[in-house]
Amino acid sequence: MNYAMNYALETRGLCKRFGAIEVTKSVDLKIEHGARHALIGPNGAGKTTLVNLCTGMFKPSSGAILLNGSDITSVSAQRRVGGGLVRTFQINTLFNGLTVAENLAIPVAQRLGRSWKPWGRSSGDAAVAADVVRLMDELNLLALASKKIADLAYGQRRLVEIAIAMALEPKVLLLDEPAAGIPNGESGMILDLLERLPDAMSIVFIEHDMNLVFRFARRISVLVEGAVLIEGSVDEIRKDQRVRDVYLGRRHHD
Amino acid sequence: MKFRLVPALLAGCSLVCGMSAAHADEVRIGVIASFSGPYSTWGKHIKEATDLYVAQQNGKVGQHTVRVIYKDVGGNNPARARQLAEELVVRDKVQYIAGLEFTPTAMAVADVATQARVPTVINNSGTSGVLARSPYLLRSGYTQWMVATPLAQWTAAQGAKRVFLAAADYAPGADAIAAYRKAFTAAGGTIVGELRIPLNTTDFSTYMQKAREARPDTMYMFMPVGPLSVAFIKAYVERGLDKAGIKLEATAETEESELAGYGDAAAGIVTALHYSPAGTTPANQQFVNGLKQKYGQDRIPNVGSISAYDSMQMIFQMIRATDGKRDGDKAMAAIKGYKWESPRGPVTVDPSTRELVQNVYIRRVEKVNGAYVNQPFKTYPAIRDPGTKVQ
Amino acid sequence: MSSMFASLLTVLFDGVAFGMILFLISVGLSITMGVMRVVNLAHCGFAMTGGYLTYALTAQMDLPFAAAVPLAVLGTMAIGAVLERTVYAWVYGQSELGQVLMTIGLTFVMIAAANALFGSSIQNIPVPQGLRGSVQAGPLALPVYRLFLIAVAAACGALIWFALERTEAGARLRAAVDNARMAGCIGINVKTLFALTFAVGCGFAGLGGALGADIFPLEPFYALHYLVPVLIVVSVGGLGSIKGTLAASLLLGLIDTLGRYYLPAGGGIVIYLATLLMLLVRPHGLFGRPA
Amino acid sequence: MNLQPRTLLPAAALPHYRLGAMDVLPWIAAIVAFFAFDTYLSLGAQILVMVIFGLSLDLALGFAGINTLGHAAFFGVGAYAAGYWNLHVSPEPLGGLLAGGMAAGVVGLLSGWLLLRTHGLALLMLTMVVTVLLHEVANAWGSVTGGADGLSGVMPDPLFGVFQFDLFGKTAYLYALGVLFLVFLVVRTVVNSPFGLSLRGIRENTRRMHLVGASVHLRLVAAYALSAFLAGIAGGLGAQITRTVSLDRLTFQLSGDILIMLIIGGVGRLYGAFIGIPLYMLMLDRAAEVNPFHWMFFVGLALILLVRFAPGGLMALDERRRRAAQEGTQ
Repeated sequence: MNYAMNYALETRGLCKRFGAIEVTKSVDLKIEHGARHALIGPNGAGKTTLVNLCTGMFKPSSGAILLNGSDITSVSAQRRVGGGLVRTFQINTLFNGLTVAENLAIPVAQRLGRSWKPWGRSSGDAAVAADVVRLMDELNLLALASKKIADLAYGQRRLVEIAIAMALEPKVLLLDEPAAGIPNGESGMILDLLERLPDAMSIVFIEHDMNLVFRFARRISVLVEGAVLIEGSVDEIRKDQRVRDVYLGRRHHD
Repeated sequence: MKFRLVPALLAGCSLVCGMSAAHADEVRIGVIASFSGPYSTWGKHIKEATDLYVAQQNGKVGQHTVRVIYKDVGGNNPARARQLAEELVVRDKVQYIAGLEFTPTAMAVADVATQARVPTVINNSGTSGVLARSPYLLRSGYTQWMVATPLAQWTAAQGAKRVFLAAADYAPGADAIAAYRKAFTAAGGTIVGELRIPLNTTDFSTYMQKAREARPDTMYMFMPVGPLSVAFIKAYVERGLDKAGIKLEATAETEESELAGYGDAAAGIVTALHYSPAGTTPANQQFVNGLKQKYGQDRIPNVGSISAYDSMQMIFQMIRATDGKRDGDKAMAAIKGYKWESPRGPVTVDPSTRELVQNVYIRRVEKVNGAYVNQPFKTYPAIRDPGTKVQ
Repeated sequence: MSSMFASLLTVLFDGVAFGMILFLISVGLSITMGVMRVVNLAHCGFAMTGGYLTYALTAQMDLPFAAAVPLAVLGTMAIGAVLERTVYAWVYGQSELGQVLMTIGLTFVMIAAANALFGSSIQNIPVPQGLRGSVQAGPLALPVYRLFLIAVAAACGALIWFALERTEAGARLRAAVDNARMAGCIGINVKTLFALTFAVGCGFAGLGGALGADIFPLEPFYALHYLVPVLIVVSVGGLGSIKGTLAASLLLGLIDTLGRYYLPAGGGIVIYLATLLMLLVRPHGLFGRPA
Repeated sequence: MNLQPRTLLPAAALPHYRLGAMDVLPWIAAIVAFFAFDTYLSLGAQILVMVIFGLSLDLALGFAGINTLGHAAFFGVGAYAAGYWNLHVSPEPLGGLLAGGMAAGVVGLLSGWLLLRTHGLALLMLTMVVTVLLHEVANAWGSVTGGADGLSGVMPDPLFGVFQFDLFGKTAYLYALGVLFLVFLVVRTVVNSPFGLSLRGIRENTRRMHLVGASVHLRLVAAYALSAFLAGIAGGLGAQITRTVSLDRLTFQLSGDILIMLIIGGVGRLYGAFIGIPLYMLMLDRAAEVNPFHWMFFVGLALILLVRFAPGGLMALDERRRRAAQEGTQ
């Protein structure tokens, strides 16, 4: 490999068709190590589809996906997680009948390779339990440890959604609208969390809340109708007329 | 709360146990039959005939009161049959067991009979050799060998040359086919084809096609009484095998309680069986009229009724012989060679095999007074089970 | 050679006739399971209801066959509608297991009721004279009653297809199948629609039970005996697909009949093996869509 | 950071089915029953066999969330294997039990590998088809299974060479109780373990489980095979106790029955089988004594009402009552 630099995550000419409809059109995305990269675009621009393609929930029609330089296009979704590629969901996808601590013990045990042990405590051993406690402590979830997900408030569930991903200690983390559905006043809670993520972790996130995007992102890709319209730094995007037209446009024309 | 429950239960139990220890002079008979489930017709017939016999004897053998305890096995469930037999012996302290409608349930009870030395009269099991399972087993029914052999002989005597055999694919079916084949070929006839039909069959037309292609002059069928028999015979008529001149022969399939379900399809079928409710002997009149008086005019006995009735005859004889005491060996010694005039005709318990030696009647389904019956027209007297010797 | 060909044709004819009765009994279940997503193990009980009603009307009340069958179908529909609004409504939101439990319980009640009302032995529905016997078609002797069954089932299939594809009510139903909540939002009265659909589904089952009694004899355990083949037809065909149910019925009817003819020893196994393979390859059935 | 994790976490956070007074209750009840109802031990032993069967189903259905209408397949295969072992290999009971378990476990492994890629209705139907298929095979394969007549004359040697299987069912009852205890320990250990937690994770959210990087299919197959193994033990035990094996051990109806009994008690609760199965079997036994012609009506009605008023089974009813009481005091 003679790349001067390989990317944490890269897509090359990624396409996805559902029947005759092309939802992803030759997307070339380059996510650097330690990136804070936002994917923005109007509804239906294909942002979530792109995340689904990267994490292996959809098979691409053509193109390639590279994780830390190696081709993972035909690797199963489950194996990609083992390679350090982890996502969260726009709609909470949690273990609803289990407690918060159990929700976190599952990914921690998985990461520490204890999840096949058919005896002993469900928390595995002291290492798993300690890690679960550390995570909950960091996210201020300790008080909720023994509550079942079904008994939590929406914002708290949103935190658990991200906490499960963090418990896997990913190299690349894809956040699909982490603040979705959270009232404006409470989105600070999510922002705090995002800002405390380790610097070495590469983060790609989809978000509609522009305040959040501009505060947290260092680079932004704008997706329109399945293709990347423009990619650049926060300032470049902020100034770009095309982005204003397409994405923020309506407000200006009113 | 929970702990107060336990002494209460204990007290309740001891009360029940105490009660069952009373009445030293009561002889108990356990009857295991299907009172629920798809085969509940069996249980109904068995219970009615049993109750009739006991009532006709005023519930007594000499000084001894007889009590019958019924247990519901709910179909062909050998595990439950064994459990019920154990309970009858252990809890109800019965001296005799009767009932049992299927070979597997009969076999499941066999070693309880041996262990507890309880004479057990199997009401219905068509397989030869079942009685070898325990020295305490008796059978008040018949075996497939017993009825299929005379039927094949009669068929050959009528000049039939080519017979097609169709039987349900389980042990009595295999016996029926083997018996018929042996007797018919011995009489110089040819078996032109043979079908073992799975028990889960619903549509028989394919098999009718096979039978038709073999161009027999007679088809002999064996199916369990019930939906399979009805569907088989209807398919036989619908396929026009009757019009093509292929005669149909059977054994118990055309029993009177089911005949209404056939409509006109069963008319003319020739069967061989150890009993016909249309028989005219005084013993049979007393039996048939007794049932009608007790349970209504529409009651017609079937193989289950006659078996249950005669099993009580055998058990009452054993009670007489032992003077009501629990002595399985003495009872068994007394029953061997026992002769009596049953509604089915003269019957003897074969001292060597413990099987019944009985008449077999060739019968034809005919309309009498507006309803179909199995009209007997020829008797093969004193048939011993040919299957027991063969094996 | 020609006689072999004639046998093959006869066997094929039997397979088609058997398949068409299966279709008649199963199609209602396919629609209701497709629309309401209820695992309805009591469906054969409705077929049995239709059969027993026809029996009661013909054999016990001496009505002619042609009048008794439609009345029995209407009666089954009424019973179906009442049950849909009561016991079935209780389990719409519940898990598949709750539905299994409730519908098995309902089946038990139906069996016990049939046993109490009509006894445990088989009841015969007398077929009118004109439908008995067989017609000669070349070398083949085709039973009139089976021809009649095929014709009725085909007509029912066509009727359902027309109602679903060409009528306003059918369009509403298809909308409700796709998305019940959305259908409710655009002003479709989902409750009434469901009750009506359920009743119609039961009606077809009742028709199958009444007309098919010659092949599936009528007795209280009918409701359980024929459940397995009916469930197989519905799942192989794909929930909610009329085309699929028809194809699966014919396919299974033919496989079963041909298997029994050419492989009598393994007669019972062939059909289940075929079902296993089909469902492994297409878990959602031949024409089903993933839920 | 020097946290003591276990002290920081409340016990309910990573709930571990701790042994308490309630856990002794079923076993005390079983032993009291042994002395108090010594003429009911045959029925008692059969109930214990079904409780083992129910526990095995709970592992697959309640904890791993595998919807199945085909668990009788494993019970039946275990029964036939143990029966065959007894007749043709060795009448020693423990070896026969293991043979039953192993045979069922292998069938579970193979069928699970094929079937567990599907879910929902397709899985329900496939498991049902496997059962009816095996039923047909058992029916056709007379030389091994005895066909429709089944296997009879199964005569296990005395247990441990000492305890004869007696007519009163004393040995059978205690034998079944011992096996039940061992099976209970296995199931309890597995569902409480990290593996058990991952099974519950699959039950709660299969999609997320994939994206936590867990091998969902492998885990389900492992749980299914273990569950099949335990069901096979139950089947083998039944064969030894009743000394017969018949086709009714391998029917769709038996799958339905065990499902009903387990759901009545409560699914995924470990003790659901201990409540639902004795209740249902005792009810059936009593109904058969009182009025067998109409028992189905009342059983059916009870099931419908149960679904209406106690959707999660009887144990859920108890849970709801406790929760309501808790909320009342707060």
